[in-house]
Amino acid sequence: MTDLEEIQTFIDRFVRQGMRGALLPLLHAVQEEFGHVDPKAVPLIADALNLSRAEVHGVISFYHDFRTAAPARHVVKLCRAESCQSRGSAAIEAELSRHLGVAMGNSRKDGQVALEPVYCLGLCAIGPNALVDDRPVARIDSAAVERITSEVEA
Amino acid sequence: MMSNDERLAYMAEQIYRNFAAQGRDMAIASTVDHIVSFWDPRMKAQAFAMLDDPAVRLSDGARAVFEKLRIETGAVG
Amino acid sequence: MTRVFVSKDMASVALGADGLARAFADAGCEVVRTGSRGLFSIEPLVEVETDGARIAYGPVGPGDVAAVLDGSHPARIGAIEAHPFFASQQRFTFARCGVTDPLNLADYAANGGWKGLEAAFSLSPQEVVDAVKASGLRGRGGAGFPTGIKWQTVLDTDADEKFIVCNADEGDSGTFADRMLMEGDPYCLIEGMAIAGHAVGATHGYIYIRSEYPFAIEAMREAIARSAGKVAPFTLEVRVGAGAYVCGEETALLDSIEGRRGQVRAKPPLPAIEGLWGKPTVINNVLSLAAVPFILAEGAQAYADVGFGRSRGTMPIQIAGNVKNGGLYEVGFGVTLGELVDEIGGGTASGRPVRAVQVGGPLGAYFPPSMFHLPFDYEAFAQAGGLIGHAGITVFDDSVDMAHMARFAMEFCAVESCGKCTPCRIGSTRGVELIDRIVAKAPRESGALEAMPQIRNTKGAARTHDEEIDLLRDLCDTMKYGSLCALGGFTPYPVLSALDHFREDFGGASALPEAAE
Amino acid sequence: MTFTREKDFGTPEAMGEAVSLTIDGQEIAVPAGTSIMRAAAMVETDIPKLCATDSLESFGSCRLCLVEIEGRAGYPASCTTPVAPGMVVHTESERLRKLRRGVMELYISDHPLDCLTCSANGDCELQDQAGAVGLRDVRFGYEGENHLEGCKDESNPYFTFDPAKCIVCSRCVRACDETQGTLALTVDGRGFASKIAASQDESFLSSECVSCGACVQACPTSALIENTVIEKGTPDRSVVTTCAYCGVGCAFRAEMRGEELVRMVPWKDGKANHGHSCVKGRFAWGYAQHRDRVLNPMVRGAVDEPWREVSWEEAIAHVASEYRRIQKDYGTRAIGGITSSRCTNEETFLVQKLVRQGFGNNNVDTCARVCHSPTGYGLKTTFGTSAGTQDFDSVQYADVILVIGANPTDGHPVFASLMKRRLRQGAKLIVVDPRRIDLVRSPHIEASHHLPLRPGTNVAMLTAMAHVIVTEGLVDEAYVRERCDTEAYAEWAEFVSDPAHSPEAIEELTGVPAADVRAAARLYATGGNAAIYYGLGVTEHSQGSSTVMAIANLAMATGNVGKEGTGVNPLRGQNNVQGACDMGSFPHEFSGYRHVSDNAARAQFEQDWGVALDPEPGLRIPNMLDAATDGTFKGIFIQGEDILQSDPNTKHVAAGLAAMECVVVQDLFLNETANYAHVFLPGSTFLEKDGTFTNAERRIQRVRKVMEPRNGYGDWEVVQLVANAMGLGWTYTHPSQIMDEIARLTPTFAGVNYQMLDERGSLQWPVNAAAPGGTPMMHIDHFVRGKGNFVVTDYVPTDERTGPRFPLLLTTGRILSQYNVGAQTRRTANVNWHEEDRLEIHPHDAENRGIRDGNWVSLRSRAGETTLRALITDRVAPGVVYTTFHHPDTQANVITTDFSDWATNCPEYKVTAVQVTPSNGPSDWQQSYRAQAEQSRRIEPAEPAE
Repeated sequence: MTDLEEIQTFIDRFVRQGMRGALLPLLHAVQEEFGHVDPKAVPLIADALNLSRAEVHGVISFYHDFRTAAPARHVVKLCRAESCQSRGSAAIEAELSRHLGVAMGNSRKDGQVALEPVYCLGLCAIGPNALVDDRPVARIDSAAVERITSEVEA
Repeated sequence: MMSNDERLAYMAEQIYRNFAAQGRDMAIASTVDHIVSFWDPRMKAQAFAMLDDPAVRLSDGARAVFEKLRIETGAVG
Repeated sequence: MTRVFVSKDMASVALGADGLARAFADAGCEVVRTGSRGLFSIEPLVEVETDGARIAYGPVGPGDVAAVLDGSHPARIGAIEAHPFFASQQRFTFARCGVTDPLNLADYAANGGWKGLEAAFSLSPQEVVDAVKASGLRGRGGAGFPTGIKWQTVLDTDADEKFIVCNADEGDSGTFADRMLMEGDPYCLIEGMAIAGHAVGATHGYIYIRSEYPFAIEAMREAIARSAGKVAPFTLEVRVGAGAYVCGEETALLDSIEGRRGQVRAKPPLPAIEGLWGKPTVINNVLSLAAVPFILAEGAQAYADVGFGRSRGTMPIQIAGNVKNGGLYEVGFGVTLGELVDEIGGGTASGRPVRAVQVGGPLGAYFPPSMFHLPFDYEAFAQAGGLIGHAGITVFDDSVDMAHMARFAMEFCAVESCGKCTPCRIGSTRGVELIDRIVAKAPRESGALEAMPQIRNTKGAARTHDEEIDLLRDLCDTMKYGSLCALGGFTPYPVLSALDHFREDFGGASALPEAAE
Repeated sequence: MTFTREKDFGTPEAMGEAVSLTIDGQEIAVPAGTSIMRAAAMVETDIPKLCATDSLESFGSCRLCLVEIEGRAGYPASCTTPVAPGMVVHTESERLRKLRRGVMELYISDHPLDCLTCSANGDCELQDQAGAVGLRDVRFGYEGENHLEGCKDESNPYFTFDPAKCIVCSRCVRACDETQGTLALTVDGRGFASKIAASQDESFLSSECVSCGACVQACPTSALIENTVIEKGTPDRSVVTTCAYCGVGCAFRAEMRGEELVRMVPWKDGKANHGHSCVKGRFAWGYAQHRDRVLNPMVRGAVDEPWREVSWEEAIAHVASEYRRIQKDYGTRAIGGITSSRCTNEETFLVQKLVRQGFGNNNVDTCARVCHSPTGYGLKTTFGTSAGTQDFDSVQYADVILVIGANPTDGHPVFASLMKRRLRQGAKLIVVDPRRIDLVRSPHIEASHHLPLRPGTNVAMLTAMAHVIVTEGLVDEAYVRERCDTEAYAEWAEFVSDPAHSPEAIEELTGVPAADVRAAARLYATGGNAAIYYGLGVTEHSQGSSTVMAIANLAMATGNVGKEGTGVNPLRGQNNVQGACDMGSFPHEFSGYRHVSDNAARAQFEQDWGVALDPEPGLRIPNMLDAATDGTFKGIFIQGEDILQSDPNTKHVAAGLAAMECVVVQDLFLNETANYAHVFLPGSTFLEKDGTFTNAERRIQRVRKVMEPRNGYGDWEVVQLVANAMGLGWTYTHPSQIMDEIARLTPTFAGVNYQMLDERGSLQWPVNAAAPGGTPMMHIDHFVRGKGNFVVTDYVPTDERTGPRFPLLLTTGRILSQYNVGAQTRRTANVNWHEEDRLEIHPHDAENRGIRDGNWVSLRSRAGETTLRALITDRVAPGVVYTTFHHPDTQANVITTDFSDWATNCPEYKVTAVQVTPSNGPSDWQQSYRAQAEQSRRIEPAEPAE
């Protein structure tokens, strides 16, 4: 649970920019700074932007990017879209899931790694692709699965 | 809190003060008109009784108002 | 000191471009980072400046620095423009992409940059709109709506403030042109938006970029900061999506910028009349806006002369999926699907025969080779029961199971549905369940409920395989004609095209092993 | 009688000029902007719909209402497609039937199938539409993913949320946004997982929901449904009546099942509320059946004896004989009466007639004395009539809204929603109030200026604003020249221009920075149509009347009277406080605001009533209590008022009542005043009698009997019994006859009668030959008194001063869920929201007194002491504390002093010097009061022989 005062000062500084329709940029900034958007921060965000808590909660729950709980130490986002499927991403997904010991769309119990779906990274001619902690990795094959697994276990 | 006599005097003084911006004579006249419009006969009678009772302390505004009131309503007292 | 050029495009980096650049720097070269040329089979690519010309080598790795520098490396290509993949292109929008340093203002100006804006400033707003109309430019996002007419509506609607919104949500699988342009030539998009601002009287613009494009977000923010003086008083800001494909739909995108759930708005009112914060708003795709500088600089006619039928100008086509020469191929409309897949694309990367090609992203139809004669044109594809969309082509070899792809189309719709309208919210989930039953050759038994004596009216008997197929067609009919937007409305394209052209896969005989759910 | 549901046209009414089109071969013309759906409904073609309802903007999500339009591809939704000239629409075809069945098949594949035992059975749009589209089979089956496990939320006492019955049409979310303006609901998640959630997916009761019931009303299924419908079943008949709570005057359909009230649903054609409601009117009507209701008359010799239940005959005879005796012993003026602002116009008229015709004096007053009597005096003096100038709808044309001394979201919630809608369209807001009320800043609403002035300095602040307007040349000279008394204006302009009245000069006094005052004044003067709304925070001061006149001065100086979107609008507290004043409840005037000394007017009454009438003004309530302690006022008839709890200086009231020999109280429950009563006559609720209420915009609306009075008589019948026992020979058999008498005797009501009210739904007085259809807006081209009268309002500080013993200033107010003295709302589930009065205190003031949130504190003034629990908040400024008087056990009014408005004696509730200290238990007064109340409430049942 992040310290609420810290979040409050962060929100106040952000809102002072006077940005119009600031909710999504503020949620991105809060998640970037604190790792996720703590439900206890929702009343502070709602008050800062003069919205209702319901509105802020509705927005957070709509967009898949926003997390309401601390993320795993490493996040592997594997592309499940058609172009990567045509280059074998289904098999890679199964292999990676086995190696990492976590089913697609979940965080491992020990919080070390999360395997999340993403629908297209714009690397559609060099799939299967993934973002490993925001670093793009292309043409993933079994060797790449090994590399990624060792990298995220560190 | 205030006794009934004190309250009546206070009411008259308060009305007079709120008309004060019109100048003394106009304020007295306006206060008298106000009392005629809103005070019931017994309250007016009580005002006259207070005029005649030396023990009762009245501000000069209230006293002037009660005297003008007695003249205008032709009350015997 | 030798100057070399290495791309910093996200795809190039994913293929190791950073390592290559470091190696050349360690070898004492001056390394200029550029956008990607757009042919990924030859990346990582390096171009070495030798006596005034740029000689390309690729694909190469950090270990090949010496051989490249002394010119002996076998992967020598020579002048990249001569390479067959590039020679036959007509790069009006992507002319500078891969050539210039994306953030270098001088580089941009030296390569035709700002010519369009200066031309626009010399014209009245109406004249600029007329030029865009005359160019025949149509929405590159997928709807194909004439851009000039959209701008005219915004110009004609008076209001105290107006906005230019660039739809950079590019969520279709098989598309990356927007990403490449924003990373490779950001000033081109900025120039296009400034021209639009001048044309309709808008002083502020937003670029809504999907969160899955970190490189493009960074490039656009930096480019906006550096070019502020050039486009003042027009101002720009980037807004980042948050993982919602539906925000590629223009009204959901507006709701998202306004800080709301990305739910689709009913029309009317058209965004051109009541868009962002209720003000008249131009919403155009990256490629539509990026095509404008060329139109103003070279003249509308130069743009309109190229094309096919009512589709004028060039389309930056993205060849993707299981294809040998995947990349960005900007050419005038009219090129056929077969030329794109077999000749330019070089067939499959796996070497196996091409069995199907999806055109227009996850909501586009699948085309068998028998339809490769189709010319790349909005009307032609519409008549063939498909759509061009954002011009992404995804190639599949004969290992593909089209029933699985039909199921994926419904699954994708269910994952990305905004949940507002019934045909899409409930229909997509029922579609996945239904295709699973069809593929498993397990039509629905008589439900426990229907068997109860209290239920008198509903058909109690088990359903047949054909009845389930008919139900899938009915569901597609309800989604196609009932849905509020193209997400639910177009999901039937891949489903029905798979069902119509690859009926055999729905026999359930050779279903692909299911991905780990 | 079949239960007719109001027709739902699907989309709101549009205002454009006529557009003609063809629907299913029928040619029709409708205003431009009308949806195809509404156009079709206007010619009895009801296109299937589920997400559309005419109280909300079209949404286009269910996709049932698809139609075919010649020349246009696809199947557009008729709710979101406006009509166009020459359009040819087909609402029925095989294609459309197939598509609609397809949509319905999807809905029912994820919906419970227990229609026959569902609480919405027979009143569910999903059920209706499934029938309309002819659904016979759900080929997807019922085993797929669904929402059937969601558990019910029964946290709100009044309605239940069952997510399994939800079709995610978002009508509830949109109602909470567009109709109420609280935005407490949202859709949680997206796609198939979408579900309705309150605030952060929590229980309705703990969420931001204010329980107004708009979502329950908008919900097409039983996902959101009233608990009373779940218990009793759907209603079988409905009667349109008017709410008996605040001065907004919401019209409701009382939906009955035989004699039993099932639910109150706001009436779409209600001119004041347009189909909206708040928690009180919508749900808090259970008090009518509460066990505390006293149903039999009771008498006792002395107040320390227990009550004795008696027959009506014995009680009435006792009252008549006592009053005659007192008048014989102590004189004609020794008795008087108090009318109720909660009873009907007809009842208040009869009580003042009983006093004037029966008692032969003018000793009659009403609770308006303690709330808006300064409005009557101030507006009559400046404009010439004692009522607000606009109708509520006028706020929709306001560009600037100035709220002073009022908290509309708590006091007048349904009007506050209308005001919020206008503010969200871009109107600017100025709030002048010591507290940061919700309107200052709440979701989507933000005041451009909040002037948190010290309590009691209203006149100084308004005069300073006038100073800015006059000295900076912002006066509407042409308007003043043409419409106002230019001589009075000149005198006033010169007065306010004096530097002593500048914002800078009063900055220290009011505690508000001069720059803010100047900015607010400029915005008011130059911001376009500017409307002022004010409440008890203006009137309940020693200069209440001066403040009202200062407000009128501002409006006249800037030409903001007599056109839409402007005006001076008192937000009157109770449902019929306006009516009570109109009916002549004040001791100095007859109905229609004509002074008792006006010979012509008096002659009219004397001729009609056949008796000579007293030309001298009578006693006001405070004067009655003084006279009682003097021994010259011995008898009183109090209908539907609880002066012991609601009037200031409780000890003074108690002393006055104790000195009387025959206190008669007529009310629903044994209220606090009844502790000092000798006769208790049981009253009836607004559900049990016919009559009319007049709301704060002068709108007279019908109250209709929906059930027989549990106490046997409507209140007007009881007054007639008393009158006839005193020999007055009244012969009314129905309240409409009383209204005919009122119309006969009151020029501004000349054209009012029940038949007109039934035809038009409501009438805003004056209703006479000059304005047969009523007067929505007054003073259009000239003021009622002829020329607008500017009155110099000099700031005279109140004598209630803070000092070392009493360093803080107490101000009072009300809260949404409770009403006035809480007699009704305390006897409903509303106690869930506010079960005790709390003292709001600023963190600094609490800190240096060692007080933490929730602690018991002692609140003392020179008038008395009480204890209640603290609520620490920065809503109030340092040095200011705040509380409500809804609960008798806090006895908040033992604190308020006997200072009052100089012109009307409206008590100075809003300024009392107090001290707050931690306390350990109830004050002595509270203890002695409770003992007395317990002892006085004992009742001995009627003798068995009865």
